[in-house]
Amino acid sequence: MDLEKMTAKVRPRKGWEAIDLGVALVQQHAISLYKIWFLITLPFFVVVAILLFDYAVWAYVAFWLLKPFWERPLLHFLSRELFGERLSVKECVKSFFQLAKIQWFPSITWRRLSFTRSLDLPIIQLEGLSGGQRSQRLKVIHSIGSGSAVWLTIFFVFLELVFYFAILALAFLLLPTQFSESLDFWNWVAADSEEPWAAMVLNFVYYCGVSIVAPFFTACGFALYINQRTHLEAWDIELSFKRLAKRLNEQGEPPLVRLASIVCAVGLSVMLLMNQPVNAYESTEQQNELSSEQQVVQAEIDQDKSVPEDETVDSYSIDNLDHASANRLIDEIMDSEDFNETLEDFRFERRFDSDEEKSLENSSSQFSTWGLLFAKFISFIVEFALWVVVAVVIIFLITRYRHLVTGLSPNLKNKKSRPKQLFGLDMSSEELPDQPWQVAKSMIQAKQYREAMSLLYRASLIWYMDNTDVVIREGDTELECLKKLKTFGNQFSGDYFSRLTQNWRRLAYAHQLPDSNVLTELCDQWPDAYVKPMGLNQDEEQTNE
Amino acid sequence: MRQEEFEQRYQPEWKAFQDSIEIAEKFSRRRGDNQKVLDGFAEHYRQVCYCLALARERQYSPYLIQKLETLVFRGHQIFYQKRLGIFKRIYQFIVFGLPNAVREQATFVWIATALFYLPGLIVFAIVLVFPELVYAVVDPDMVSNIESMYDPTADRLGRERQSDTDFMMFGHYIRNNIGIAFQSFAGGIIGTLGTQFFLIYNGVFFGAIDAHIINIGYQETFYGFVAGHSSYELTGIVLSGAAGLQLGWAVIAPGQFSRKQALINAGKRGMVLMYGAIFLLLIAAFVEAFWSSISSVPPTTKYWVGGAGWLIVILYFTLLGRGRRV
Amino acid sequence: MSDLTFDNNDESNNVETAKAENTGMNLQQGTELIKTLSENINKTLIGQSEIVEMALTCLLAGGHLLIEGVPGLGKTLLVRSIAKSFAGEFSRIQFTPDLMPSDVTGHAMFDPKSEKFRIRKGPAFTNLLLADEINRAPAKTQSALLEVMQEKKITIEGKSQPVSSPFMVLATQNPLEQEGTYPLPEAELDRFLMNVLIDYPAIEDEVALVKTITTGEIDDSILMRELTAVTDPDSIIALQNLASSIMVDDALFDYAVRIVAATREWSGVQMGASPRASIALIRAARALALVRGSEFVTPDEIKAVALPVMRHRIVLSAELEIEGIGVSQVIADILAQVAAPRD
Amino acid sequence: MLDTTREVEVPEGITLSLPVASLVSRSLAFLIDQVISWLLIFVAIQIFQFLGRFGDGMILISIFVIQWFYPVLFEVFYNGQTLGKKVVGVMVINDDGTPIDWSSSIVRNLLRVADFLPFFYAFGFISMMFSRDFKRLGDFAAGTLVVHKMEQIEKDQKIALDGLAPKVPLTLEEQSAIIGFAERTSRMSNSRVNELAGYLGPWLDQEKIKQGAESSAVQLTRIAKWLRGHA
Repeated sequence: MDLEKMTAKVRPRKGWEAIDLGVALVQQHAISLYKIWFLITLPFFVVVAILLFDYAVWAYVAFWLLKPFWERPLLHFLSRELFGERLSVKECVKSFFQLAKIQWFPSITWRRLSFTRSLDLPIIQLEGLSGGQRSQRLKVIHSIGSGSAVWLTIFFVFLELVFYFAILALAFLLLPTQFSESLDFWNWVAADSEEPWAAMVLNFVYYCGVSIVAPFFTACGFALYINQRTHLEAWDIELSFKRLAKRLNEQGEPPLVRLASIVCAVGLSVMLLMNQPVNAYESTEQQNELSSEQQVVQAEIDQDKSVPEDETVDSYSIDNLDHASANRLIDEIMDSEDFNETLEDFRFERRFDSDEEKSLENSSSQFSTWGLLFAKFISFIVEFALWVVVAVVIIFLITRYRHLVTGLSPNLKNKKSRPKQLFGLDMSSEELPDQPWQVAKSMIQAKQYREAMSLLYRASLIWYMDNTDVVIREGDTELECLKKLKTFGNQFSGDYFSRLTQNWRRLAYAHQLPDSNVLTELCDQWPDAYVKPMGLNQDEEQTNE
Repeated sequence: MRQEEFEQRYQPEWKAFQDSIEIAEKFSRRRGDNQKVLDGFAEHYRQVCYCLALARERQYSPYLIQKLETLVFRGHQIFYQKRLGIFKRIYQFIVFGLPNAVREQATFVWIATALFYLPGLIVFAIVLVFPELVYAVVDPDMVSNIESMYDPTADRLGRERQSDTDFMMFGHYIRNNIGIAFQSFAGGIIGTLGTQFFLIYNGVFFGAIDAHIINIGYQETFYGFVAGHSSYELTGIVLSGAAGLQLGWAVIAPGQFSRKQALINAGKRGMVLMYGAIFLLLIAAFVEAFWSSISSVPPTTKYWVGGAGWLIVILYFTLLGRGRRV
Repeated sequence: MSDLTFDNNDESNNVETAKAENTGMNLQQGTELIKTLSENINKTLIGQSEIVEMALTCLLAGGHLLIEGVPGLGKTLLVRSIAKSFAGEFSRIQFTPDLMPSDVTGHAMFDPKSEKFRIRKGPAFTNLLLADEINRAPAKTQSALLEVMQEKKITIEGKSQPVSSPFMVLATQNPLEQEGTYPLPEAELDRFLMNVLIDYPAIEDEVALVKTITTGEIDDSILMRELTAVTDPDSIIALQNLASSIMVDDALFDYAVRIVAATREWSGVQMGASPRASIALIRAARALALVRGSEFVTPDEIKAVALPVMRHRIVLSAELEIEGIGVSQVIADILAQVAAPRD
Repeated sequence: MLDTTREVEVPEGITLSLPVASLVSRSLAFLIDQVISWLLIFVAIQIFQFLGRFGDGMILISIFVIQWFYPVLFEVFYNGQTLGKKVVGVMVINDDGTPIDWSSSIVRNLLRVADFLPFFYAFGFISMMFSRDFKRLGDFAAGTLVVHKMEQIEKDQKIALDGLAPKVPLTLEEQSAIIGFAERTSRMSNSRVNELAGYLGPWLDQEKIKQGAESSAVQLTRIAKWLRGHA
């Protein structure tokens, strides 16, 4: 066994992930695997079918019973492939009889029904142990989680069944309609040994189903086995260590650790670090080294010894399906709702209208009266609510899309014209002094320039708001106010406001004070601009928005 | 930098990132949480990616790398999540997504329409002329079943149905019809064959039944019942058929894409139509259960409502959403 | 917009000019330079003066620009004109689904002669980078570009190299979210300072454009040839420094923050702008003030840049989008209702 | 090297290798989900059955919703995991590693119908068995992937030894192997541990090994400790 030749990535995988590698393995070698499988099983199937033509059930049983043998060449191929050794299909087929001899009797008797068959096969076939060693080995491998293996077996048995019925259903779907209608297909399918050829066809269908699944079953079991050993023996670590050793060797690297390292007083040995040494495994150490590599065909010598007698054959395997139970199963499936649904619901029809209503009506008689009343009440409310929803939706649609009909664009701007009393500043005219320019002037003398300008500016704005219909919104900036307002009043007030705004902006945002004479001028001119004259020309009010 | 220093230096950021991931991964989260997650998420995410790249480059221990890898993966899952709310998308979809999609994929919609209506019309005409041929198409049991359903003399339709019965039928129609639409869509994956089968089969079925109803003179009850929801239901079928055809066509003629990619693209486009089909069939189920079943409404009104339904459907698909972004 | 600036230009003479640190350029020189620049650019781009103004603003603010609009409206021309005007380098990347990150940033190549790796610089090593149809490239390529935008340097084979300075990315985005586009993650859009829509020019401008092209001129390339470099990259950097020294009153910081906060509480806005948007607002407003030749920022500049700065940073709720109320409408409403500072 | 991971390069230039889940684990998850939906339907029936026809309607609606949307809702809102997937530890993502969205999830779940044909997911099984990344038809159409969820690993167990610095720079894989060795000694037999450590014996401190003061395994464990950065 040369780990370095591994063709798959070995790492300890968790739980179900281990099985994935098996599927990937089959995908990679699908053609070879299926070739091997069919080269071995098809002749057998044909021979048995001819020999036991009148006893189809027995042909079936024979094939089913010998399944462990069919899987061995597949495993043989896979195990070699994993370590980089490619076997030809021919070689694998040739090795069939040799492989079949290993532990042949237990394999087709009590182990046949083992739920961990797929996981056990690699141990039996590849490790070639005997007697007690083998059973110990099985225990060790099972210890980490034969749960996956059990589920694997159940799953694949189920999968075989699925394919069995799937092939039948597919055949049914592909048959011409007249034929399938005239023929009671499921009776035909379920026909047991009365019609030997029909039974044999069914056997063949079963064979096809098994054929699809078998390589996967084998490979997944093998993958589980590999994963268990990776966990137990740290294959991945061995691999890396070997590579590291090789690298250090080649490069003539200095030792990995300082030679003169401080003597460590740690009295601990690795033993202390290890909580539970796996003793069971220890004894088999040596053989393992031989195991896969040498393909242990010689181990067949101890095959038949030491067969534990205590195991019993249970009837738990679904593999045991005979035709009678198949019939039952078919009936059940036929009756199940899901099945009916897929076949019957292929059309839009309302024949349920009458039937179902009636039947449901009957069944409803068992309900207590108050419950019924309550339900009626609720359903009335819910229906009412649904109608209300419909009405609301319709009204909404009409209002929303009336512009489609009337050709008008939706008037969404209505809501935006809002009263002007809101302002960033205190803007009510009551709070303003009667003669703002005088107050401003005195503020300038008190060197409160900013306040003075602010007062003048506010006073102007309020004048405009009191005397014009212009809407000034909260978000308007000084320039926007100016743009809106300068056409009101006369030429002079427009000019004045524009000068005021410029100076105010510079003061507010650039902290630049205008010349003091400019300031006084602005104060002096305020009454000229607003108080004195100017009957506001109402005709000019065309501007606002 | 030693790994320890590295860890110590970035640990708080990783922790913060992990915290915001955990908020985001929570099943139910409030609006405020979203903003909280989003703030600085991009920076944190990049930071962790950067740390991972560094850790790999410097060959820090596998534990650290795996930890960061997991963080990056989880962060990636959240970072590239589409945050558009579902209600917004439904709303957008109805108002302009669907009509635009239908117009974009007009070819398939028209083919589906033809597959559905043409055989139906032909069979309709044939059965009108040769009434007995209805049994060649429809199972005799079903014919008699339908006859009894729409028999004007039967009292079943004469009596007012109760709300709770309506409700039961509502549930039934939803489950039945939409389930069938799903199957019709999925059937397209075998080279449009499944979809073609559904469309033609249903078309023929409807055609035969219609003609038969006329032959035996039950028009009033039948059309009175059917008129209201026909527009939504039939259009729903056609849309699901168009989606299925598109899916199958991608398998047959993938064009310049790989077959797989073509299938993915067709699936995405087809889904838009499928949403539409579901939407229409929901309306149909509502109308059928709660409106069509009211027998006190005179047939003329029902015809008008039915006609209006067709008008709405046609206008909806021709007018709405033009010039909008999809 | 231009009519709002009437009072700035005529008075800039008697203002004491703001001087940027470390540069010899004062406001007056800067303003003149910008004026020459924009006139120069407007020679080729007729009727797009607003876009030009925004592009310049973005350049001076040191940000990146996201342009949306139907193809064929002179986006390439815009970038080339700007680049040529300051004698900067220019490159253009057409984003396609198969574009790889290294196609943007560059990669290391083995040189057999010297037996060394040579860094082959990608198109991102430039002054002005036009990233066309950025949303057509897969996320990882976008991400490479976004990285460059943020870091202003590119790491190849472990060596990080600064891109040229000034550096600006102008990315265009398909307005239609078609099949096969990869929308930029919302959190990444923050990296663009501004998002402008480029639209068809007004009719009279279009007429002028057609006239220019048909009378004697034949195509864009000739328009381009007429362009001359009016300045150099260093002056652009000086202008950027100048822009960052433009004065902003505290009330305006407050104003910017209030605007951004309002987007988060606005009904109909599903996701408001992040706090970083207010920083972007101030940055862009400073640059715009400079472009307009003012030495200080007023609320008007903030208002003017609010739409491009916030357009890509907020997500509207369904109702509004269906009603056809776009982001611009919502931002306009917000601006109208957030009180401007005016005390 | 054959492996069951899929490399996804995220936009930030990082490559993640995601372990793809094959049919066996997916079927188990499906089975659990199926049982849960049956339970939900059962509960719905219990709740609504006393409400007469209204209840019948509600039952039909809830069956419809559970049948078609139970997986979709969970996949979209619960990080790509239905309850069954959560138990098994798998999740659905888009092919490019991004989280699954509405349309992908709906497509992949609607196309269950196609996977179901001709009998109980036979097409789906065939597809999962023979396609790269173990996809069923719905996954192909939706462009999705089922992967084993990456778990946030907990702090590793402590090693009660002093760290020992390796003199030779080690590659990531080698570090990983040494640390893995230290962690897994407890699950291996003694002889196996010594055998493994023996491969590196020549490069360790020979003197101590000879003196019996420190076996190669202990030395390697100390190196592991150092590598983890807890020196």
